[in-house]
This record gives sequence, structure tokens and C-alpha cells, in this order.
Amino acid sequence: MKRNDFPILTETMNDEPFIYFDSAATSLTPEPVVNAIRDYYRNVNTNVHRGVYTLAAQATEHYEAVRQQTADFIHADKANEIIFTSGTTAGLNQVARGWGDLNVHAGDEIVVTLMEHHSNLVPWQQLAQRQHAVLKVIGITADGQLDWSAFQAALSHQTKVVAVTAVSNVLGTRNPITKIAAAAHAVNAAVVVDAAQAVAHFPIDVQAWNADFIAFSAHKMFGPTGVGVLYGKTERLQEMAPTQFGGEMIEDVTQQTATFKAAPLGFEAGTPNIAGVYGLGAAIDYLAQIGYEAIQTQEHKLDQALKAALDQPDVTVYGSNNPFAHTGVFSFNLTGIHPHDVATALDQQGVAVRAGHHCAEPLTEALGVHATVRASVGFYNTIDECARFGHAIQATRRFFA
Amino acid sequence: MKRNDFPILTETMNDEPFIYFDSAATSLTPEPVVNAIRDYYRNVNTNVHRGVYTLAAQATEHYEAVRQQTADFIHADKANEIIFTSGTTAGLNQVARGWGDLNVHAGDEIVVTLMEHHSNLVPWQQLAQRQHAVLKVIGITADGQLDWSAFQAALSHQTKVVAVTAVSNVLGTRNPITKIAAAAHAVNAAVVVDAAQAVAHFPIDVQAWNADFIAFSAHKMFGPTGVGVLYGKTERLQEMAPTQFGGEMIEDVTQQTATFKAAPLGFEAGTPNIAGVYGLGAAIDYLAQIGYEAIQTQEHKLDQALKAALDQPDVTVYGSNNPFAHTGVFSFNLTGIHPHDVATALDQQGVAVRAGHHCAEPLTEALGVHATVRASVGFYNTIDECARFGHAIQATRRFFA
Amino acid sequence: MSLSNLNQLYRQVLLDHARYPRHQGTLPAPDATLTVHNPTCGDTISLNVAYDGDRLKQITFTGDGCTISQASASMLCDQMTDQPLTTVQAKLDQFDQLVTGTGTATDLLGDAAVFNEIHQFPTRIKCALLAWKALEQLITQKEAQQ
Amino acid sequence: MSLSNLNQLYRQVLLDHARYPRHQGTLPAPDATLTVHNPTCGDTISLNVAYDGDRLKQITFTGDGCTISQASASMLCDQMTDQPLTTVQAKLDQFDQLVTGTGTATDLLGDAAVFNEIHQFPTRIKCALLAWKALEQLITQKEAQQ
Ligand SMILES: Cc1ncc(COP(=O)(O)O)c(C=O)c1O
Ligand SMILES: Cc1ncc(COP(=O)(O)O)c(C=O)c1O
Repeated sequence: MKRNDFPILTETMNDEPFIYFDSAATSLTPEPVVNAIRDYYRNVNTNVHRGVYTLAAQATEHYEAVRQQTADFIHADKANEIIFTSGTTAGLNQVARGWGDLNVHAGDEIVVTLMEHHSNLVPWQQLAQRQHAVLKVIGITADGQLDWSAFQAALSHQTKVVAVTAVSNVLGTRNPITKIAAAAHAVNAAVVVDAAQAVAHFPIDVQAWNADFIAFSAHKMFGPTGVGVLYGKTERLQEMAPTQFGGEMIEDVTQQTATFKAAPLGFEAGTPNIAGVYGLGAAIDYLAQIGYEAIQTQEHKLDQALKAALDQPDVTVYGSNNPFAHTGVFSFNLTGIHPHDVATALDQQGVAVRAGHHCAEPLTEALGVHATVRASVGFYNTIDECARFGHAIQATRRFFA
Repeated sequence: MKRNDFPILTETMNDEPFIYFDSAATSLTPEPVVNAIRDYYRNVNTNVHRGVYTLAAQATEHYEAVRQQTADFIHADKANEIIFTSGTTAGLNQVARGWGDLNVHAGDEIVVTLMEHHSNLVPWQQLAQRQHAVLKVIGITADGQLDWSAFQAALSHQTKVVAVTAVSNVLGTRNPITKIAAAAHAVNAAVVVDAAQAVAHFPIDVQAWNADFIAFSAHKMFGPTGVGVLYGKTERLQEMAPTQFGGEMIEDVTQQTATFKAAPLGFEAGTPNIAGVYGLGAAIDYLAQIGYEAIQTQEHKLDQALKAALDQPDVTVYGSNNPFAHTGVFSFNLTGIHPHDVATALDQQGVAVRAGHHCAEPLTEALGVHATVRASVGFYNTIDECARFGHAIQATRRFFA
Repeated sequence: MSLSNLNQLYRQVLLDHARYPRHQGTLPAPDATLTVHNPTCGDTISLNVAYDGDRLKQITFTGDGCTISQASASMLCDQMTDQPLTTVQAKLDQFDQLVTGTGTATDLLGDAAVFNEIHQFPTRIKCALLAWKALEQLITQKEAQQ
Repeated sequence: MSLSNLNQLYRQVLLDHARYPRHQGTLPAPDATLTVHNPTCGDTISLNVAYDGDRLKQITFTGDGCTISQASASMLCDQMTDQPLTTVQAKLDQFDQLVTGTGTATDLLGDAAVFNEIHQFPTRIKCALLAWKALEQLITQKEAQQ
């Protein structure tokens, strides 16, 4: 499964073979992506949209070609619906302020879920505060699914935005975006999807989803850090104001006034992460080459193997009992052992997992705990690694017994 | 002069030896910086501030070490005064909104100069509009220097911010920041310095400048794209509110409310450009290794050689007559030939220059033109390249004669 | 130093149009006027048109900018003066294909066929298209009004 | 699987303190109380202190968190109960140096000397320091009030 594109997977860690189970925090980066970044610096290394000379034209052409490639990747209608950002958090904040401040007014309602990452919760809290709007947080069922009847009950003609994650970064739950969007559109609300945890795992089709805005980060889909994508429907982008000013987003400037370009350039102030966009293009190529089908086949096996590995006394797994509902993300606790201690013990056995609230404090609290351990995988992980992870958990339980 | 750290300099362009004279748009990136980025992806490749395991701790330690390194680089008091951004434009916008919205009120005045890049002009225009403040734009003298008496006359106890570029990206003019800051502080105004064009050319000492905020981009100082620095004095950062929300900038989150970390983490929402910060660290190391003294010695020679190369009939150079007042940046026009045509002709002779308003429309207009040609150099350029550039200009004049 | 490539871009006919532009100026009673500009370089073109039913009767331009954009505007006016709107549209389409390298020139374009190599200079395509895109917008406006 | 390294971190005395924490609970009439937490993991420690002039007379804690942070709080209270403030400060300073690997432990730290290897586990230093930093803050507050 192309493991040798990821040299780090053959390293040892604390004298044990290294097992990387933290892909939900950031995915590993394959050699072709690293090479695309290196090649930009070695062979092109000029700014975009600003030069008449040959290399600058080449950089601009490539940058815009990646925009088209990204549009095709998520099945967007037009390349102009793709805005390059510095990441998911930046994209969601841009929508909450740039679109939200203009379109959400006093008394309006914003609907989010209890599953949201802080990056898709706090910008909406802040918008609600700025505009004197109401924030409604929809809860989850015992097996970690969106409480659909509560969601339906929350919608009304006051609802202006529904902001929801495609996949929970704690439980791995996949939300039914198409159904959510249809219900939201029935009351004329805009739908904002946090796709950060989706894009490494299954194909995104913005037209099937019919979402108004979608944000994701390259670094969670085998691409580089510091670059991400905000998709917006053309009509929605026309309702959005820039939140950052300067550089190439401007049409005309006088001493006292300025007019701005239309999307996408009007929303990309300053020199963008050009090398990052080269890397994003290479990551999309790489994903296409592996294929989502192969990825899903492997991840199905991993989901089963992880569930089996965690099937031990004194282990509580949060969310669904169905391994396939986890999208490669398993949060759990060992009775009587603090998650930090578990993570340290696993680290000493070569296994990298996260412990904490995973930037989802309200959800963690709703699970009745302060923190959890999270193991999250990518297609490059193996069944054998899952088994060794199971043994490491066993050894950890014994150590602290 | 370490030219072989920049392999692109040995390429040919349109069958001529390539001459890169567009460093003011983005500097070339030496191999050690590219290698630092590659090494992060190959050997570390984990998220920062979030993991208990060994590699995550290593990434976090390095990330914070670069913060300290950056603080030392610009002689900041504390590492906590260094905020990593996605670039100069992002940093200036963060100050204008995060600090400006809280500290500039109706009737207050904001002072900028006619030399500003759009990124240090339009955010202040927008702040003035949001807060009903007054924006004052200080003009320049015939030889491209700040009109000091106009500047002094503009200051009053109404002045809340003075935003000024350290070096003009069109004229190369260096502004007297220490003197500007002293005058601004005498009326209790905060001083915001755009150091984008300074940092590749001379050492920055924030304490000598006594500026309140300083922004610059890694990609103009031999570092990567998509990462920059915002320096803020501790007291000023305490007066600033976050403008982006989510991820690791949060202290505590409930469903309806959130509290934020102090600087710097409270101002760095979302996964940062980790590879970019590794690259920035390598760029600072690289600059230290070359040494600003060697850089300035070489650039002095280049300034003289460029001035000589442009000393031709029908060539108008903007700004100072003194070559050393140009900081490696020369904007010029050939009588009767449009700058775009000049840039195309030079490109065909292997020379990469920019043509346009260089994101400084009000200044370009004040020069009485619609556009200029700009040649800008770095320490890696040679006297011979300047001479060949002179011949290329000559050939261009003949071609269009 | 080799400027041979440049000859492909700046051919004599183009330099002539730039130096001695035709149809430069305003119209006494235009049916419509439109000013467009290229934000990258600041080039500006203003077009003035007068229609006679389904004919583009008169067209003039004023402007400021590079050799390419000004010569191209001059050629545009040459080509479009006193043409039926269907022909105007056909010429606009063909010019677009010519400069983007997706088609070749026929007699329809006259002097403007000189741009058959510009697709090798991608940063200058916008300059060549500026006036032509402006006319396209004017025609669209006219159609929208009918 | 090798857990040998772990023995260096989780030594018996530490596990004992975690399992049977001392001085856990509140105080009937504390002079001051402070709750701190480690945002990364959510660990919480609340300290309650009672002074007698320049002496730290009583100190108790409540909290929730990992073995390290809870055991460390238990040891802190052990060490600090009924100590002159100058000794308290000396112990705080020495503990800080110990866990950051910039100094060694003396008798002054008692059981808390068990943390002499924690600098090899940089992600857990914050856990060990949590309660100690809280007491430092309380002492600073007391000094500010005088
Ligand atoms: C003086 C000046 N300020 C600001 C900027 C904006 O920098 P960036 O595009 O990296 O945000 C630039 C460069 O384009 C500049 O030259
Ligand atoms: C569901 C979800 N949303 C948003 C984010 C934020 O992404 P980033 O940190 O790349 O901005 C993350 C990752 O941390 C995530 O898992």
C-alpha cells in the first residue's frame, strides 16, 4: 500500500517499531508531495499574479491549475468557487465573519452540533455575540450519532446558518450532510461543512452534498501544512465580504478608498502559500493515484482491527459499536488510568496516539470525561500495527494494575 | 557569495542566462531552507502543541525554539511577543482589526504614508471606515523621502496609530523608524511597521526602533511562502483581541462561551504552517551565516551598479539620486515604451523584472505614471548581472526605437 | 542579447497600429461607452460605440497602456466599424480562439491576425484581449436591453 | 514490548502517592484558594492554603488528572505543610530546576525528588509542575497583598 512513500513509517521510536496512529491530527506526507514543494523552490520560486516574465507566468498558471484541479477534486462547478486559505480554521473564520456579519442579524439563529471541533464552534459563538444571534447546539445519541429529531426541531425560519462537521474528529461519526443540507435549505439557511476529517477518507462531492461552504486543510489529506481550501457557491461568495485586505485582492486603490476583486482572488489577500498550493496539487494527484476505493477497502479492515484491538477488559470505546461508523478514529479510555498516562505508556512502546479533549471540549464533557485517548489511522497503516497496538494496551493495563 | 545555494541562478531563460531581479516580490530560497522543510515532513511530520508522544513533543519544541530564535533575530524582549502568521498581509490585518477595532474610535486619526504597500494601507482604510476614524496619508518629497514636516504636522493627540513601511517596495526608500516612533509616542500613538522589504537587507532591532507592532514575511527573507511574523510589544498584545477562533488558541470552551489563551498562542488559531516555521528557522540561520555585513557590502555594490546600468538616455529612475538610498529596489521607465513592453523585452533577454503598480497605486499615481518597471536585487546577484541588465535595456530601447 | 523572439510578438503591423492608432478619440453621440482596465498593469481602454439597428456603425477608443493593448484596440475598431452584429460576434469569437491558441485566424480578422503567436507570451494575452472583452460586454448589454 | 523506560517515570513512590494521595480535601477556613488547569489535557488542581504569619500552616488539594499531576500535588502538600515561606520558596525553586533538568534534588524535596528523570519526558513536565506553579501564584498573591 505504498508505505515506502512514507519513510517515517520504517523508523523506530523509543526502541520499538514506530506506529503512527495520529493521522486525525495531521496526516503523513508522501514523497511526491515533498518533492513538489522542493521543485517549486528549486525551479520556479517566483510570486504569482504579479509578473510579466516567463517564470512568474508559469507559477501563476500552475497556481490556477491547482485551483481547477481542486474544483474537479470536490466536484465544484467552477474553479472560481475555490479559495485557497491557510487551513480549515482560517476558512471557517472567513465564512463566519465575511459572510456571517453581513447575513446573520439580531434574533437570527445559528445551528451547530455537539460534535464540532472548536474551529467550527467558537467562530459561530463569536458571530452570535457580535450580531446578537442565538447559537443552538444539537446533541448526540448514546451511540454518537447526531440527534436527528433535535436537529429538525431546532430548524426554523430564524435559522440562518447550519454549521456541521462531516466527520467527528473524536468519534469518527459521519454526519448525513446531504440530508442536513436539504433540511437546512428548506428553511433557507446556509450550510457550512467542516470537511477537515472527511477528505482523507472518502470522496467529497459538493454538488451531491449541496453545501454552501466547505472548508478543509491540506495537511490532513497528505498535503502540506499552512494551506487549505474554502469552497463557496458562487451566489454565496457574492454575499461575502473580504476579511483581509492588501496585495492582489484589490481592484483599484486611492488614498482613501479601495474596491476589491471578485472571488476567488478578492478573498486571497497577500502572497499566498505558493509552495503549499504546489503541494496540495501533488496531494490531490497522489490521492487520485491511490484511489478512494483502495483507501476505503484498507480503512474498513483497519476499523475492524482497531475495534478488535480495543475489545479488552477495562477499555471503554466512545461512539458507535459499529466499527465502520468510525472512519478510522477511535477514542477510548482505560478504567482508572488517565489518558495522558496511557499515551505516555503507548509512546514508550512506539505508538503515537493523542490524549486530551481533541479541541472538542463540549463533546468530551458530554461523554462524561475530561479527556480521552484517540487512535486514528490512515490508509498507510496495517492490520499488524493494529494488533501490536492491542498488545501495547494490554501491557499498559498490566503496568498500571 | 553562496550562489550555488540557489540552483535556479544557473538556469537559462529564453536561451539567455537567467537574471533574477524580482527579489522584492519574493526572494529565492536556498537549499538549507528547502532541506529543513523536507526534513520536517520526512522525520517529524506531527502536529504541534497537541501530542504527548515523543515526535509531537519534538515538533512543539522546535516550533517554540524558532519562536525564540525569531525573537532574538529582531531583538525582541521575549519569545511571547512573536506571533507566527501566514505573512505580512495577515499580520497587518490582524493588528488593524484585533487591536484597531478596540483602540481606535470615532474621530481618532490614523496616519500612514503615500509609500505604503496596499497591505499597509487598505486595512487602515477599512478600520477608519468601521470606526469612523480619519485616515491621513503623508506625502513624499521630490526625491522620494517621507515629507517630514507634513508628518509632524499631521500628528496630534487624536492620532492613535502611525502605520509606516520600513522600506518602500517601489522606491527603496528607508524610513527613519526610530524617529517616527519617537514622534508618534510623544502623542501616545501606536507605531505599526511594515518590515516586509527591510528584513532581507538590514538587521531589525525592535527595541532600537521602539515600534509597537512589526510585520514581515518569510518568503522575502529567503524563507518559505505561507509564513510570517507579527511582533507586538507585550502591553500592546494585551490590548489586542483574537481575530480568528478555533484550535489551540482556546483556554476553555463551553457550548456557548470560550476563553482564549494569552499571546502568542491565543493569536495562532488552527494548525499553523509547521513546515513553514521550520523553514523560517533555517532562513534565520542562513542569514546569520551569511551575515548582514556581507549582505550590505554586496548590496552597496549592486546599488551602484544598477544606478550605472540605468544611467542611459530616455531612462527615468524614480526616487532618490543616491544609489544607496534604494535598498536594492529601482523603479524606472523608458520614455515612450510601456513598462509591460519593457518587462517582456527584458524577459526575452533572460531578465526577470516586474512591471505594474507593485501594489502601491497611490504612490504610482503620485509619480505621475500608471506603472513602472522594477528591478530589485538580493545579495546573490552580481555586478556582472547589473551590467548585462544595462545592455538589455539598451537593446530594448533600440528595438522599440 | 537575442531579441529575435520579440519580433514574433511585436511585428511591424502591430508597432504601426501602436504608433499610429486608428479610430482613436470619442464619438459625438455614442449609444454606449465602456471603460475597462487590466488591474495587473493599469492599462485602460474606453470604447465608444454607435449602432444602426443590428449594425455596429461606429466604434472609437481612447486609452493608455502597452503596445499590445493599444494596437489591439486600434485593430479592433478597424475590424468592427460598420459591421453587422453577427459578424462582430463571429470576429470576437475567432479572436478569442486565436489569442488563447485554440484556433487559427481567417481573413475575418484582418490585421488582428498578427496576434497568432501571442499565446506563446501568456502574460500578454490579457493585454491583447482587453478591448475585445470590452466590446463583448457592450454587445451583451445591448442584447440585454432588447 | 518494552516498558522499562516507564519505570523511570512511574516509580513506586509516585504510584503510591497517586493511589493514596495525602492532604486531599478542602480546608475549613482557608486564607486562599486557587484552581489551575493544564489546557492541553484538562488536568485540574485546586489548592487551599492557610497561613500563620510567615509560615504556610496548612495546604490541601483537590483535583482530577493524570498520575503525575495528582501524585505531584500530594507530594507538594507533604513538603510544604507547616513550613516557613522562605523554605517554601526554596523548595519551589529547587523543584522547578529538578523537573526542567537544570538542577538536582537535595533532601529539601523529600519524595518529590522522584521526579529527577521527568525531564526525559518533556510532555509530562507540565503535569508535574501544575500544583507547584499554583502554589507559586498563591505566594506571589500573598506578597502582593502585604
Ligand atoms: C512593503 C510591503 N508590504 C507588504 C507586502 C505584503 O507581503 P505579503 O504579500 O507577503 O503578505 C509586501 C510584498 O508584497 C511589501 O513589499
Ligand atoms: C473536524 C476538524 N475541524 C477543524 C480542524 C482544524 O483544522 P486546522 O487545524 O487544520 O485548521 C480539525 C483539525 O484539527 C478537525 O479535526
